[in-house]
Amino acid sequence: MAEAVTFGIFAIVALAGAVTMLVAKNPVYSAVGLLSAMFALAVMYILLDAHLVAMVQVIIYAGAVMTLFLFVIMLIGVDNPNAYGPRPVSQSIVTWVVAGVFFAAIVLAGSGAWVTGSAAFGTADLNGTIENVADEMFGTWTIVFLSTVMLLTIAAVGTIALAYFTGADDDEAAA
Amino acid sequence: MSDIVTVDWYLILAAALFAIGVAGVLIRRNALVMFMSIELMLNSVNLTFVAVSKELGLIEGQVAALFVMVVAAAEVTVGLAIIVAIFRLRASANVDELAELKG
Amino acid sequence: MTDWLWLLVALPLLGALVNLFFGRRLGEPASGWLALIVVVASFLIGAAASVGFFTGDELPETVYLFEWIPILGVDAAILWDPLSALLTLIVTGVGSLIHLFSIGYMHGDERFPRYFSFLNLFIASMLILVLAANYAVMFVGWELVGLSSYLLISFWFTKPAAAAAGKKAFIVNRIGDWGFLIALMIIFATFGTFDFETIFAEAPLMFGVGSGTITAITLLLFVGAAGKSAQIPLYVWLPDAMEGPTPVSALIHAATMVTAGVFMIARSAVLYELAPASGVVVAVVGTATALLAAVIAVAQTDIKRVLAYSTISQLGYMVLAVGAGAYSAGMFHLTTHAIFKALLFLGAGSVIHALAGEQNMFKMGGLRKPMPITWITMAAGWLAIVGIVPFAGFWSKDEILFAVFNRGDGWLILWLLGLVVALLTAFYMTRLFVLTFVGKPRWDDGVEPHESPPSMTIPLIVLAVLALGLGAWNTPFRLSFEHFLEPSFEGVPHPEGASTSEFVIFAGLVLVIAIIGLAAAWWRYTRDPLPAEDGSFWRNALAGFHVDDFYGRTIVAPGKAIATWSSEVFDRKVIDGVAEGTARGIRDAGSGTSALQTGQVRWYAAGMAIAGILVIVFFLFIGGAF
Amino acid sequence: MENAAFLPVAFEVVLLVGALVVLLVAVVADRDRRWWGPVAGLSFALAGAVGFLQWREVEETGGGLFFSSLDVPVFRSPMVVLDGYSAFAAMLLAVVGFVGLLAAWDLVVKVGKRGPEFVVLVLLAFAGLHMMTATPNLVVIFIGLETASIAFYVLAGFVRTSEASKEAALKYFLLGSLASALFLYGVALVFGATGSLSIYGANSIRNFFSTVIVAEPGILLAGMALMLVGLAFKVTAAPFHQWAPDVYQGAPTGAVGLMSAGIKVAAFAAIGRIFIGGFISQIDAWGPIVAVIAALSMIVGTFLALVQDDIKRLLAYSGVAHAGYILTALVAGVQGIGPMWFYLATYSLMVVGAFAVVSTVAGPDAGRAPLADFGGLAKANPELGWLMSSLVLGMAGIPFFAGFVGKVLSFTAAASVENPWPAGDNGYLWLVVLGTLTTVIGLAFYLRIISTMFTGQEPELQTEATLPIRFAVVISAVVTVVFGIVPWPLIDVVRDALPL
Repeated sequence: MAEAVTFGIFAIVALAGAVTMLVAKNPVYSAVGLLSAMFALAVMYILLDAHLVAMVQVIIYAGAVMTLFLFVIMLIGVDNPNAYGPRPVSQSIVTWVVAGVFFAAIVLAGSGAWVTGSAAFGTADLNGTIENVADEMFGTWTIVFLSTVMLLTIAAVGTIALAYFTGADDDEAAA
Repeated sequence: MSDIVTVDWYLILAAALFAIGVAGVLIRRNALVMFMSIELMLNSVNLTFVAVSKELGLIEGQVAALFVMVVAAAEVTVGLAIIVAIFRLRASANVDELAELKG
Repeated sequence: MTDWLWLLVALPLLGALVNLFFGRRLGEPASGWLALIVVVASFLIGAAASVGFFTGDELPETVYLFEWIPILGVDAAILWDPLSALLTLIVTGVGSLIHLFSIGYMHGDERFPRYFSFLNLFIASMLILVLAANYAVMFVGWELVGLSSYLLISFWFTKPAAAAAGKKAFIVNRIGDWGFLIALMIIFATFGTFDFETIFAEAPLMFGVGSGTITAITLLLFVGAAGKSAQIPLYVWLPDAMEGPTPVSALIHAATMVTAGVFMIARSAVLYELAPASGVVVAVVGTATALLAAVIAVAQTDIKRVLAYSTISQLGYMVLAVGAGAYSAGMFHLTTHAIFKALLFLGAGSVIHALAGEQNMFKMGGLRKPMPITWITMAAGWLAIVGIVPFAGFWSKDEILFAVFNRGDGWLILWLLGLVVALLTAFYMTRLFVLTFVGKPRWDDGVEPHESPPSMTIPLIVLAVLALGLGAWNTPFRLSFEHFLEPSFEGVPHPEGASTSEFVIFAGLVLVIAIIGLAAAWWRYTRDPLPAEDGSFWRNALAGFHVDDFYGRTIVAPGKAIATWSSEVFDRKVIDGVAEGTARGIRDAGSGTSALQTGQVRWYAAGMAIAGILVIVFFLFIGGAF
Repeated sequence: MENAAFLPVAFEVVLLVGALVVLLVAVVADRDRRWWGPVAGLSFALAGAVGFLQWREVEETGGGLFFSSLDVPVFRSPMVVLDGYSAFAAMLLAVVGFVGLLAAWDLVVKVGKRGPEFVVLVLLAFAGLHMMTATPNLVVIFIGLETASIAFYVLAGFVRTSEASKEAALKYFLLGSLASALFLYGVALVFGATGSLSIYGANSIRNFFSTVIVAEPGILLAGMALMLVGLAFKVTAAPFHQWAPDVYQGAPTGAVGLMSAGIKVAAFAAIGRIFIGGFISQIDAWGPIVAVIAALSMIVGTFLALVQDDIKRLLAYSGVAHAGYILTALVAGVQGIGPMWFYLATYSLMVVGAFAVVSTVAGPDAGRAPLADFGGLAKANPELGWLMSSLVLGMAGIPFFAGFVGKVLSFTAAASVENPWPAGDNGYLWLVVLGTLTTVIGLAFYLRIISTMFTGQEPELQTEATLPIRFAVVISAVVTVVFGIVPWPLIDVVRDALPL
C-alpha cells in the first residue's frame, strides 16, 4: 500500500513537472519543471529496486544536465515571451491531438499485455545494487562501456569545434 | 513489487511522459525547451527500461538506462553548443525564425 | 607469356588514368614520356609474346581473364593468335612512334597531359578491340575506340570546326554501330554465344554456303565496318576529322582506328566465306570507295585532306581484298599502309608545324632545302603508297590486285577499277609531293620553315625505313606473312596461287601504271606549280562531289524538318494537350507537395509525429492487435 | 580464431586510435601542415583492410558472436557479431569514409585550424556507423547511431559564419534527436515484449520468436513501428524525409556527401539486421508497411526533385527516392539483402562523388548551390562534366551504369516474394510498377542536371577541381561505370554478405 501511495504521489509530481515544462512561458520554469519530473523518476527507480540508476539519475540528470541547461539559459538570456507572438490556436489543437493519439495508441497497444517477454532468463527478485549492475556492466557490456569513449570524445571535440575557436582560426576569415 | 502497482502503471506513466515530450517538441518555439522535451522523452524511455527490467528480472534494462544517460549527456553538450552558436549569430532561440531553408 | 597479356591493355589504361589525375603535376614533357613508356612497354610485351608465332612454334590461344556477363556466358578473354598479335604490334608500334612525335608536336599546348591521357586511352581501347575473344568484348572495344577518337578529334574543342567534326564522327559511327549491334543480336540468337571459337567452329556445320542468316549477319557486320573503316556511304566523317591534332590524324585515320572494320571482317572470315553474296557487296563497296576517294583526292588543296581521302581510298583496297577472300593480302596491305600512311601524316604534320599551321599545298613548295629529313622520309612514304619497287606498298597493293584478278569473271571489272585507282593514287600523291617539296617557295611572308626537333624526326626515320623494307616480309618469292597468319585463317579456303612468273607480269603492269601516273603529275606540277584548276571537275572534286551537301539535303534537312514540324505542329497540338498537361500536373504535384516543406522545424516534427502515429496504427492493424 | 577476440572490434579500434592520434598530436603540434589528412586516410585504409580480414575470417570460420574483448563466458547476450554482413559493412564504410574524406578535403583546408576536429569527428562517426552494423544488441545499435548522429550534427554546423549552416545543424539536431528518442522508445517496448535486447544468443529475440507465440502482440508491434520510424528518418525515407533537403542545403557542401552516404549505409544495414535478422518471423506485419514507406519515398522524392532549383536539394530528394528503391529490396526479406548491399555500395559512392563536384562548383563551405551555377560546366571542364554526367546517369538508372543494376536487383527481389497484405501471390508487383514509373519520371530531373551542364552559358564558375576531389569523383564514377558493365563480381560478394 505504501508503494501505491508513493507511486501515486510521484507520478503526479512527474506529470505535473512535465506539464509545467510544457506550458511555462519562462524557460527557467520549464527547466525547473523538468527537474522535478526527473527527481520523481528517481523515486520511481528506487521503487523498482534500481538503486544505482536512481542515484545516477540524480547526479547526472538532475545534477549535471539540468545545471547545464540552466547555465545556457542564463548565458543566452531569458527571452521575452512576447517576442514569439501569439501562438495560432490550430497549432495547439494539432499538438494536443497528436500527443493524445500517440498516448492512446501506445496504451491501446499495451491494453492486452504490457510486458509479454519471457522471464525464463531473469532473476526472480532483481535488485539493482551497484554490485549487480557492475557485474553486468563490466561483464557482458564491457565492450559497450568502452565504446562510449567515442561518444564522449565526439561531445568534447564537437563542442570545441562549434564554440571554442575564434573566427580568426578559419581560412575564410584569414583570407 | 506489490500487487497493487503493477508494471503496467509504470509503463503507462512512461507513455504519458513520452507523449508530453512529443507535445513539447511540437508546440514550444524555444529551441531550449524543445530540447528539454526530448530529454523528457529519453527519461520516459529509461523508466520503461527499468520497469521492464524489474518485471522480467533482467538487469540489462538498468544497464541500458545507464547507457542512455551517457548518450543523453553527450547529446546535451553538443545540442547546447549548437544552440549557443546560433544564438551568437542571431540572438534568438526561436526556432520559427530559422526557416530560411525550405522548398 | 600469355599470362601477362592483360598488361597489354592494363598498361595504357593505367597511363591514361595517371595522366588524367597527375598529368598537371607531372608537367609537360614528363606526362608525355610516361604515356610513351607504357605504350612501348605494351609493344615489348606484345612482341615478346608473339615471337612464337614468327617461329611458328606457338598455336593460337584463348586467355581467360574473368567472367563478365555470366547470364550470357560472356567472359572477358583474350584471343591471342597471329592476327591479333599483328594488330597489337601495329597499334602499339606505330602508337609509340606517334606518342614520341606528339611530345614534340604538342609542345606548349595547355592541355598537354590531357592529350596524352586520351592517346593512351585510345591505344587501350584499340587493344581491347583487337584482342577480344568474343564479339561482346570486341563491341566494348569498338565503342571505346569511338569514344576516345571523339575525344581526340574534338581535342581543340574551342575550335568550332573541331567540335563539329568530333560530333560528325560520333554520329556517323553510331550508324555503323547500329549495324554491328543488330548483327550481334542475330549472332547471339543464332549461336547462343558471342565466343569466336565456338561460332567459327559451329557456323560451317550449321549453315551451308549462301545461308540467309549468315548473309544477314555479315552484311550487318559490314555496316559496322563501313562506319569505322570509312566506306561508302559512311566515309564522310573522316576528311572532317582532320581538324584534330595531326598526330591524331596519323594514329586514328591511318594506322589504327580505321583498320578496325577491315580487321573485323578478317576476324569473321569464316562467316564471310559462308556468304559469298556479302563478299561481293563488300568488294564492290570497297572498290567504289577506293575510286571515289581517289578522284576526290586529286583535287584537294589541303595537304591533310589529300591524305585523308587517300586513306579512304586505300581502305577501299583493303575492303576489296577481304571481300575477295584474300584476307592475308588485305591484312598485309593494312600493315604496310599503317606504316607509310602514318609516315605521310607525320611528315605532313612536320611540314605544317614548320609552316606555322599552313595546310594549303599551294602555299608550300621548295621545302626540300629547309627540311631535309622530312623531305627524304616523306619521299619514302610517297614511293611506298604509289607502289614503286621495292617499297612496301608495291608488294601489298600488287598482291591485292593479283588476288582479285585471279578470281576471274566479273571480278575483272573490279581489278580494272583497281588499276585506275592505282593510277590516280600515283597522280595525286605525286601532286602532293611536288607541290610541297619541289619547286620554288610559295609560302607566306614571315614564315621561316625549319626542320622539326628530333622527337618528331626520329619517328619519321623509323617509319621511312619500315616503309622501304617491310615489303620483304611477303613477296611472291617468300610468302612468310601469309604463313605467319595461317593459324588465324584456319578453315578459310586459300585463294588459288599463281606462278611467280605470272605475278611478275602483273606486277610489272601495275608498276608501269604507277609510273605513268607519277610521271604525269610530275610533269604537270613541276612545269607550272599553280595550274589553273578551276574547271567543273576540279571544283566538284574539291568539294568531295558535294556528298556532304547531298546528305545535308536528303537526310539531315528532312530530319530537321520533321523535327521542326513535330515540335511546331505535333508538339503544340498533341504534346501541349496531353503530355504537357501531364507534365504540368506532375510539376504542380511537386510544387504542391513542396509547399509542405515550409522550413519550420516544428512543422517537420509534427509531420514526423503524425506519420509515426500512422505507422504505429498501421502496424497494430496489420499485425492483428485490433 | 586466434585473433578472434580483437578482430571483431578492430574496425572501431583502428578508427578510434586514428582519431586519438590526430587529437593528441594536434594539441602539441603545428596545425599549419595538415598532416592529419594522411593519418585519417591511413586509418580508413587500415579499417578497410580490417574489413577485408573480417571477410576472410567469416569465409573461413563462418564468423560468430562475441561478448566483449575480455570474453568472460557467463553471459546471456552477446555484444559484437562478426558475419558477412558486418564485414561487408566494414569494407563499404571504409571506402565511403575514405572517398568522402577526399571529397571533403577542400572543406578541411577551408576550416583551417579546426581541421583536426573535423577529421576526428569523421573518423569517430564512421566507427559509430560500423557499430550499428556489427552488433546484435539494440541498445548498442542506438549508441552507434547516436555516436554517428551527434558527430554529423556538428559537421552540419561546422561553418561558423554561415547562418544556413547553423540552421541546418539545429534542424538536424532537433529532428534527429526526436527520431533517436522514438527509436529508443521502440527498443524499450520491444524489450518489454520479448524480454531481450539482443537479436542473437541464448536469450534473444530470435530465440523468443522460435519458442513463444505472442498472443498479445500490441506492444511488440508498437515497438517495431517506433524503431522503423527512427531508422526511416535516418535513411530519409518519406514521410520522415523533410529534414534532409534543408540540412543538405544548409550544411557545408564538402561534408554532405560523407554524412548522407555514411548514415544511409549504416541505417539501412541496421534496418536489415533488425527487421530481417531479428523480426523476419514478423515480416507479414512489417513488410507491407515498409512497402508503403518505399512507395511514398519514391513518389515524394521523385516529384519534389522535379521542382528544385538547388542541386543540393535536388540530390536530397533524389536520395529520398533512392531510399524508396532500397526499401523495395528489403520487403523481400533475406533475398533483399544482397540487392540492398549492391544498391548501397554503388549509390553511396555516387552521392559522395556528386557532392564532391557540387563542392567544387559551389564552394566547399557553401550552403546554397543553385542548379544554374552548373551552366556550362561541361564546356569549361569537359572531364568534370563527363564524370558528373556518368554519376547522374548512374543515379538515374540508365543501363550500363551501376544504378540500373541496383534497381533491377531490387525490383527483382520485390517481385519474387509473396505479398501478404493485401493478400496476393503476385509479389509486390504494384511496388515494382511504381518504382519503374518513378524511375522514368525521375529521368526528367537527372537529365536536367546534365543538360544544364552542357548548355548553360556561364563560364565564370569555379571548374578546376583540386586533386583529392578529382580522385573522389573519378573513383565514384569508375565504380558507377565498372559495376554497371561488370556487376557480377560485386553481386557475388554481396550474395555472401548476409547476417548470421
